[in-house]
Formats: sequence, structure tokens, C-alpha cells
Amino acid sequence: MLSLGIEGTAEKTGVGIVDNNGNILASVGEALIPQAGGIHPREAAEHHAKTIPKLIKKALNEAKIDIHDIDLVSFSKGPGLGPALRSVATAARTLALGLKVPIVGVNHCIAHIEIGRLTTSAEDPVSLYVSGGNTQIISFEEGRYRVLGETLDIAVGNLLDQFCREVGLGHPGGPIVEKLAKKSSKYIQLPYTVKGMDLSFSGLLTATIRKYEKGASLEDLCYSLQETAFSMLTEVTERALEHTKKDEVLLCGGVAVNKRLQEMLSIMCDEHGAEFYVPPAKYCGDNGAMIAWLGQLMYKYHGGDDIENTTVIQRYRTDEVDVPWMKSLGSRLKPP
Amino acid sequence: MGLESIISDIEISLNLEKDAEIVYKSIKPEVLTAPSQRSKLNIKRDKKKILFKIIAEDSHAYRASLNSILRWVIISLDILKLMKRGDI
Amino acid sequence: MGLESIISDIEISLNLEKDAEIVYKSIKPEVLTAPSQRSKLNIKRDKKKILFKIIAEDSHAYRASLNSILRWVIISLDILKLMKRGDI
Ligand SMILES: Nc1ncnc2c1ncn2[C@@H]1O[C@H](COP(=O)(O)O)[C@@H](O)[C@H]1O
Ligand SMILES: [Mg+2]
Repeated sequence: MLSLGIEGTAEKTGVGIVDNNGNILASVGEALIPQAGGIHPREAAEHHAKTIPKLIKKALNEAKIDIHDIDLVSFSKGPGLGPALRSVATAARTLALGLKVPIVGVNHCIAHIEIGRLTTSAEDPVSLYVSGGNTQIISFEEGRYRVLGETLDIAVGNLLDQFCREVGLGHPGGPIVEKLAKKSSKYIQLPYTVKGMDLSFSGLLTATIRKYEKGASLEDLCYSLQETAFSMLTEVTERALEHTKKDEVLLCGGVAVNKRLQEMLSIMCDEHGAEFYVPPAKYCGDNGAMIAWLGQLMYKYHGGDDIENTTVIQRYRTDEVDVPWMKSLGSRLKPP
Repeated sequence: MGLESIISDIEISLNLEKDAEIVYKSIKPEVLTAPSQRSKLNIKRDKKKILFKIIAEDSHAYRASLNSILRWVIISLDILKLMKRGDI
Repeated sequence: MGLESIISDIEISLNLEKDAEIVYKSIKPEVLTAPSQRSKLNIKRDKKKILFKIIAEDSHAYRASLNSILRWVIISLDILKLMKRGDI
């Protein structure tokens, strides 16, 4: 059974094809490069409208299959930008109705976790999901993924993107910050804001920009920005690990490709006797394969959606969805 | 401004009735749920015609609603085209 | 493409009938002479309403015609606004 997944919650369009055994036959994508002011919802909507048909063809070619071989259509129902989501939902409905196959709208955040579990050995991890639009610390408990902590304002990827935009560097900001950070080891004091397992990045952004305007070097600021933001993320993930008594950490989302963040989390996991996992780079950021795969899981356990119930959910909460395929491995305390 | 309202009825005719049904069903959930503070939308289908009504308070609201509707129609038609050609 | 035509009737209501008459007379020459290979335009007035009809072969032609009409209406209304405020 083949699932075609369409991703389009933000500026990146993705199409993936995955079978019901979790074999990824195709995953193709194309990102909109935003203008100076960031991602405009209607621009993203237009980008998806123009790009989805092209990517569907590309994915089918990559998978070496015909469109009529598709048995299931899945799409990112939310969370995300309203106009962007609507383009994707319309395309998915047309495809499912035209092919006369079931349709499933899936939760974008859960898709990141499930593609992470599919492409690593993680089974029941504490997941740190870090992207341009979301920052969440997630753990499976009693039938659902629970959000133990999250950003109280902007996502960590957005922190990096906005900083680079403000100082005249490119987009996305993450790789630029990572590259410049390697050229420094001089820490400049910046605001560190953790409240329990929640975090705040907006003060950190403002302070970093202010220091730039006062003449601090970009290399030192990128190093300091990473060290501060990533220490915050590592601290809350450590707390979640202790709180849940799980022994795995999964890092996912676009920011997960960052080697320094991977290093910090890996060290923290070693200290706790926990396993650390991160998906291959192509499955970290937004992609169609994760939507296709979660579609397979949702269809197997919940069945398809009625067309009338495929309306998008801009603020789709991670903990709204029953995930019956997940089984907690329990609180396994290590022997002394 | 001197403008009180813009009301428009848009009739989009497709070549095939079954295509019109698919496009109509694909777009209807968006038309009925799209957030619109200064405009109202409605959608109907009559054989191979899809009928939209936009009631807007100003030209910006009208244009935004119309652009959304056209975007949805076009993407739906583009997806239908993929399935017909059999060129993949 | 699967699209045969787009036909729309647009009713723009102004606050004042005399404004509608001015806008109608200002726009009518453009509407009747606008080059349009893939669309036809018509304009009428009924009291304070200006009524447009667009018949287009495709979405691009439709959007182009609509954008022209809205642009003309808006500029005409902006000029009227100048005269009402007495700030020139
Ligand atoms: N090497 C990197 N380091 C940090 N962030 C990154 C890196 N590469 C990409 N990102 C960020 O990942 C986000 C996109 O991920 P996503 O929203 O999951 O597609 C953007 O905010 C990027 O700035
Ligand atoms: Mg994402």
C-alpha cells in the first residue's frame, strides 16, 4: 500500500511516497526563499500552489511508479500558516477524490517524531522537536504525545532566521549561524530564559541584535547565540528525561542538523546513560516522507477521513491526537 | 471611502461534470472555513459549473477572497491534469 | 486545461448615486475599449450601483480584467475623495 504525502505548513513544499512497511520510495522538496520581511502566508500559499504538481510528478518519477499506483493521500493538516495549509489541503482532496483513494490529514509535529523513529532505532524517546515554526519537548504518555515543555514565544529556528535577517545575512539563518559560530570561542553574556521546561527566545534575539548594533563581532555573537539557545534546549531536555525516566532522546526538526546542538545533547545523554538519536539530514527538516508515513500509521489505526473533516487546523496541538501505535516501554530504571 | 460593498457572482465552467464535482468538493471546506472579517463567501455546484458568491466590504477584502478562490480552483485543476495525462 | 470559462457579475455599491454616476462615466470608456483577447467586459449603472460583467476564457485573463476594473474604480474613488475633503 503506497501513501503519497504532501507537506506545506510553512515555506517549504514537500512530497513523499512511503509504503506501509515504512520504505521511503521518494522524498522531494522545494523551499520558497522569503523576501526581507520573512515568510508571508500568501506567498507561501502561492508557492505551494505552483510547486505541488511539479513535486508530485518528481516524486512519482523518483519512486518509479504511476500516479494510479497511489493507495492513500496524506497531507499536513497543521499546525502552520493558514493560507499555506489551505493550498495543500485543496491539492490533497483533489488527488484523493480523483484517484478514488482514502485521504488522511496528519499533525505536522507528530510527523517529525514518527519519521525520526522510523529512520533511527529510537522507540520511546523524549523528543526535542526544533524547527523554524515549533520548539517542543515531547514524550509519549498514556496514548498521546504530551508536550512537556515548549517555547513561550518564537521557535529556536525562527530565532536564528530572524537574527540573520536583522544583521543582513541570508535565509535560512541556522546554517549561517553554525558556520560563523565555529570561528569563535569567545562567549558574550546573553539572556538565558528557562521556566521549568518552557523556554523564551525573544529576549535573547533582542539582546543579540543590540550587541551587534554596539559593535560585537558576528562570529562571537553566533557562537554565543548558539551556546545560549542550545544550552537552554539541552537543560529542558535533561529535565524531561529525568521527569519521564525514559532512556532515549530523539532530536528532530530542521534545527536538528546542527552539529553543536547534537554534540551538547549527546554529552547530556551520555551523562544519563541514555541513547541519543537524530534522523538523516534529509528527514530532519520539513519533508513529504514524514507526512506520507504518518498517513500510513493514521490510516491503519484510525482509517481515512471524510472529505468534510479535512479542514485545516492552524494551531493543531500535538497532544490532540491519539497515537495507538505507540506503546510505552515503561520506566526502566538502570541497575546500579 | 465612497465604496459601500462589492458583491460578485462568479461562475466557473469546467469541461466535464465529474471534474466540477471533484473541484467543488475539494474547495468547499476551504470556502466555508476561510477566515474573513470583511467578506463572506459561498459556493454551489450546478452540473459542470461551480458558482461562487463573494460579499465584501472593500476592494482589499474582495481581492483577497477572490485570489484565494482562484488559487484553489487552479491548484485543483492542475492536480486533475496530473491524473489525466498518464505521462508519469 | 479543464476550465471552459469564467463568467462573473460584479456589483459595486457606492454611498452616493452621484458618485456612482461619475465613477461609471469615468470608467466606461476604458471598459469598452480595454484590449482583451481572452475576455469580454461590460459595464452598467443602476442608481448607486455599478455593475460589471467579465466573461473570460481562463483564470489569467479573468484576473487581469478584474484587476484593471478594481484599479480604475479605486483611482476614481480616490480622486472623488480628494474633492470631498476640500484639501486641495
Ligand atoms: N545547520 C543548522 N543549524 C541550526 N538551524 C538550522 C540549520 N539548518 C537549518 N536550520 C533551521 O531549521 C529551520 C527549518 O526547519 P523546519 O522548519 O523543520 O523545516 C530554519 O529555521 C533553519 O534556520
Ligand atoms: Mg517542521
